[in-house]
Amino acid sequence: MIFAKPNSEQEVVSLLKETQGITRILGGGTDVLVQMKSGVTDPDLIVDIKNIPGIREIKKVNGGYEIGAAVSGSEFNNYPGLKEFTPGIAEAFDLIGSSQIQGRCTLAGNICNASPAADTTPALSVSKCRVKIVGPNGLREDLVSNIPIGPGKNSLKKGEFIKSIIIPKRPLYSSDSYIRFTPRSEMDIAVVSAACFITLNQEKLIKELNISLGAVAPLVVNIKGINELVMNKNLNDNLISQISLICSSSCDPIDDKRGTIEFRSHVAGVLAKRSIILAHSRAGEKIEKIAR
Amino acid sequence: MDQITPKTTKEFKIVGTRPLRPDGIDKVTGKAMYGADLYAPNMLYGCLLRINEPHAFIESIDTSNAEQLSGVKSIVTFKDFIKINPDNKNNQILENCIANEKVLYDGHAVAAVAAVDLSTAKKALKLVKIKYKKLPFVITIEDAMKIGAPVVAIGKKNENIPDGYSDNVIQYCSFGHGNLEEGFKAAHKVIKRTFKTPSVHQGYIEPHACLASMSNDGKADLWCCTQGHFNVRSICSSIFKMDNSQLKVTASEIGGGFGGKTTVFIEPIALALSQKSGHPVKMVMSREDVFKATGPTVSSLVDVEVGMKKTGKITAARAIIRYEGGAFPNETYELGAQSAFAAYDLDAVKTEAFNVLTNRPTQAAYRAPGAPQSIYAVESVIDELCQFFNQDPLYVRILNAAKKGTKSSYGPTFDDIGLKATLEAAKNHPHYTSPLKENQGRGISCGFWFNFGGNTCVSLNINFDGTVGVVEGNPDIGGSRSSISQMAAEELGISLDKVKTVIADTNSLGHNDVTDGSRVTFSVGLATIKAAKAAKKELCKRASKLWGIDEDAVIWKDGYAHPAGANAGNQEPLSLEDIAKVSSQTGGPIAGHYEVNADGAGVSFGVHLVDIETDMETGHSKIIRYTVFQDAGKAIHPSYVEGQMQGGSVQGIGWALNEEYIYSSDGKLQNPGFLDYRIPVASDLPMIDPVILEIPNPGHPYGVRGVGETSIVPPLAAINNAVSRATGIRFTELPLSPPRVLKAILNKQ
Amino acid sequence: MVKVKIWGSLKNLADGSDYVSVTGSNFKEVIDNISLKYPGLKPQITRGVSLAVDGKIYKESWFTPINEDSEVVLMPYMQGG
Amino acid sequence: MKKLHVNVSVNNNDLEFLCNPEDTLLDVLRNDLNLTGTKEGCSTGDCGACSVILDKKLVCSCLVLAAEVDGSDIDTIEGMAEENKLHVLQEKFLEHAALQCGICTPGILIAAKSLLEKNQNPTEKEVRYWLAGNLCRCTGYDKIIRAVLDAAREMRKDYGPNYS
Repeated sequence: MIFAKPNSEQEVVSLLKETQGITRILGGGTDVLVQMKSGVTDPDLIVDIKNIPGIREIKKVNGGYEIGAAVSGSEFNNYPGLKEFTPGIAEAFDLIGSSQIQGRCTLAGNICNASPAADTTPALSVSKCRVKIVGPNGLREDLVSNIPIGPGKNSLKKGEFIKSIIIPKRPLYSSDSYIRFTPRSEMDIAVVSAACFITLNQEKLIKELNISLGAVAPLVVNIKGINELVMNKNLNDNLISQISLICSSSCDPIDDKRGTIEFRSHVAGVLAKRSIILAHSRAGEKIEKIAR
Repeated sequence: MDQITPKTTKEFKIVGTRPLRPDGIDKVTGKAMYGADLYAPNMLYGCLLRINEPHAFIESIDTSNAEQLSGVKSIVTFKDFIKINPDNKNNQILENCIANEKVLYDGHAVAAVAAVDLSTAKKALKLVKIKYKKLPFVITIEDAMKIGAPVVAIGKKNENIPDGYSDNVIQYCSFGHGNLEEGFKAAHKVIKRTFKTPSVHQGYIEPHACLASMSNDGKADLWCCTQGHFNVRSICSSIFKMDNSQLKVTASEIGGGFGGKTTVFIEPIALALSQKSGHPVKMVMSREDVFKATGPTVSSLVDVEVGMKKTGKITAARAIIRYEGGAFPNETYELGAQSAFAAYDLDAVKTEAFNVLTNRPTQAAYRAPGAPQSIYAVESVIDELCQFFNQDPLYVRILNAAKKGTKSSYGPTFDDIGLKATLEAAKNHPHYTSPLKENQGRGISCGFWFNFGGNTCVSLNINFDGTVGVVEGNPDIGGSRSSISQMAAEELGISLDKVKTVIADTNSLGHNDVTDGSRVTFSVGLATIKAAKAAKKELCKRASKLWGIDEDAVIWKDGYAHPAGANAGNQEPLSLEDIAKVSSQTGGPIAGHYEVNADGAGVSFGVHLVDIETDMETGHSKIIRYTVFQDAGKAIHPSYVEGQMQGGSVQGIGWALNEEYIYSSDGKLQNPGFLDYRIPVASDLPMIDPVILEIPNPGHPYGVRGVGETSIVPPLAAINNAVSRATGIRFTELPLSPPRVLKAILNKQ
Repeated sequence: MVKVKIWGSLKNLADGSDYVSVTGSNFKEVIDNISLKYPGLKPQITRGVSLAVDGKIYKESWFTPINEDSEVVLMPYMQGG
Repeated sequence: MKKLHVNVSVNNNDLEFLCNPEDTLLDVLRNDLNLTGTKEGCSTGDCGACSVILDKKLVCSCLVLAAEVDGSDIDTIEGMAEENKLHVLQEKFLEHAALQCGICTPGILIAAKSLLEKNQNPTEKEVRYWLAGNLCRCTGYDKIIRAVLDAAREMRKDYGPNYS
């Protein structure tokens, strides 16, 4: 195995492109080192990207944020204003692993590892976040939800790597949330998770509602057809129940050591409900705050 | 047998206080050396090749390619060991370390390599070619017991197995007394349920590790983390047909054991690799190996039937217990059968127990082995009966509690025991009457454990400067150096800082049994007190010489020799230090010894109270409040007694809520890691409130009882009863994981 | 004679009773005499037994004195964790 | 295979070592730098026994490649006490009997230190969540949590509310 710690994006691209065999990017290393230890992967090349200028920075861009690929969970959550801007992504990021893991884990790693149970992918998906990808053909952008293409598989091509994650600007009365279910309160992998992004108008009527579910299918499930159902409506129990049912029935989970099909499908509906209520109250608070 | 009257609490000066533990600074600064912390010059790293099949016949092992790899120094398979009698228990232990003809469980080792570094050793393992034939396997108790089931090992069956079972059912026992039929007839309600508990692992944070060095003249040194280095010596010297004296085993500091480090898993392998290579060999297990090939406890399938009158009086009780402990025989089923109804005073009671072999890792003892599973079943049925009659569950337990004079369900008549006092303490505690909110339930369970004594040696040396060295032979797994030093200082009447307790290697002291059965503070304490008494006798003798009076005219009091009796004179009392300083001139060094196979550890009872809140939409249960009541005998260092009560409770909480060995349909373990095995983390828990009841044990001079094990017994049923009450659904299988609980909730709706 | 209570599953291996009666004044004599008088119990005694004498469990101490009026209970060999 | 040359500062000592590319920081601390106070419990980041502070961040040293740490500052348990003066956390762990077997203790002390450096007045809940990545199988955590809360109290008293 070769370990490299280049100083520029271009060097990373050429190393990745020129090395035969398995190449892995080292940002936080919290997935790749575990996989190496357990023999799941035996890379020929490890590229530590942390020396690349800007890769560990958070920038405010066009009313949104650009998060460098090597920004860790604790750096994200300690960045002033970011938690308030996107409580949903912040809580998803914060739920990954322990305090120790928080010092290392990255959004880019979580996305590229492509686990169906990844915490941040649903949260990034509902907010329509994008990634900036550098590769042999230069820079390109894609939606986060297009990166994982199956358990452990991503859509990056040979020579490509993620340099940053874009959290776009959001409308005035909008907010998000992320809730996951785990048997333990910490140090666990999501058995089911739900992320919600909601935008209200001044009368608290729903203008946009996105829901994504994690760990209930090989890929994140972005619930379709919800916006038609909720547009310009008040959120009420009946509506929530309907959405909850849609979510439960949109699941295509498996039985495994972490949960059953029945459990995951049912709890997906429960978490969807709870995440909507949470995001809705957060968006509502913004209206009240401005009204005051 | 001398009759001992325990001291009362008031008389103690050092016992019962909370001094800083003597090994504490080493343990908070990283200096303390655990199993993996020793390195030797010219040392090799050893590792084991494991086969991921539950049951397979080994056709051939070809190590030739691995031997060719540069840096590989020795390779060992079962054939490299001297043949010992297959019925010898130590042969079974060896066959568990490294497979003989068959792979008996997923992760069973078949070959070992020692090489100059770990990565070379691992590379070499990949070059070892194993040819094997897969065999049909059995994982569950139900499957393994059926006639026609694949047989794990032939010829293991005892003479008393009833007909109608497969050869995997190897042991059977029953206990009890009275007329069950009449008893059940007299009941107003009889409830019969079947309960299941999974295999769970001890979960110590330190993986097994050792460093072995054996020379070709047959002498060997072994450093390892173990609960009993004398036992390691017995096992290994038997396997290698060595004299005990030629194998010196030194116990490292030990990073948890809970019963799981009472046997060996890698030590004989490391010795063999060292013998063959001529180098010291270090072996450290990976966490995956720890889960796959060490521990766990037995899994269980238990039928319980209890009859009760509407007054709450139990009229009859029976249990049929089936324990599975993997591929080799064990005795845990007997302990389960004996402890099931130990908390109750019953006229008619019967327990039967079967021991079943399966293609799973061999069970190792786990804190009160066998008791949590059967008592979980019993305490759950009793709680259901209380609910049925709308009777207060503590009232019912007090009504039926075993007490002095009760003929126990396992035979003997109880002497002084503290169950009733423990139950009363729970009833009077504010926790018991505090209000509960919606979806919350309160659970109660009794627990019981025997506690043992066992072989124990202590040497207590009075140094020339008046300080004292206590030499004992049990690894300090949770603060025992402190309690032993406290008892020595108390008995000698000197200050604690004058005493240092060390743990001797196997050549420096006589045999000491394993640190098990909650025996250390009891037995080593007893031996320490007796050794101190012997030293005091000698100190008095020296004083008598100095004073020129009769030996009988000197007594020891509060750290001083005093002249006593009519003609003794008025000499100024002599301190221990005074006498020690001139001991060279009065006859030589002074020491006290005591060697005993101790009995009379005294049974112990606990009662746990727990409040749970269950999320009815997800099935998730959260512990809201937890209180532990235990008859601990005299608490030498109350903080460490509390620590045992708290730690055991949390292990029980893990067992009740999430921990389990999960097998796939192909017989392979699915969760051999901390992530998916899910032991409780700090944020899962509230404070665990310990209430110590100091009911002195008449069998110990200071009234000490075993403490460590009882606390893991009650949590299983306490939590089961709490979740059952919170949800209105009676549960009969652990763990109460969210999918299981939610399924029951949805079925009910 | 010392009356020794045996556990249930040993009953059929003795003479069908809950108790066996043997001579002996200590642990060793009692278990040796049980083996002699009740050969069916011998395999279990070889595997290991403990004795409870007047409520106190003796794991294996041979010279534990036993009186004729002692309550003696045969128990499986005790071990712990 | 060519070894990599790495310069680090460990407990304020400038050190250098050679390592293989796949060696972890934990491997090097224990096997090459003789700092065995950092323990290995799982090597997958699930137990926290190998916790160290890497450039002011709490990490599991089993999930850091040794080659990555060139130019970094690392604090391990061996550097926690100053000369012969124990850190308040170490004192409080002893006082509260917050350890039984002691194998998780170095990792927990390091993790607790890193918490108290950023939060001088944590609640019980905050301590419990911060330490969730450090498994302890002996104590049930009760006395550990009390020791950390007490140490925080003591440190606020000794160094004022804004110590770090």
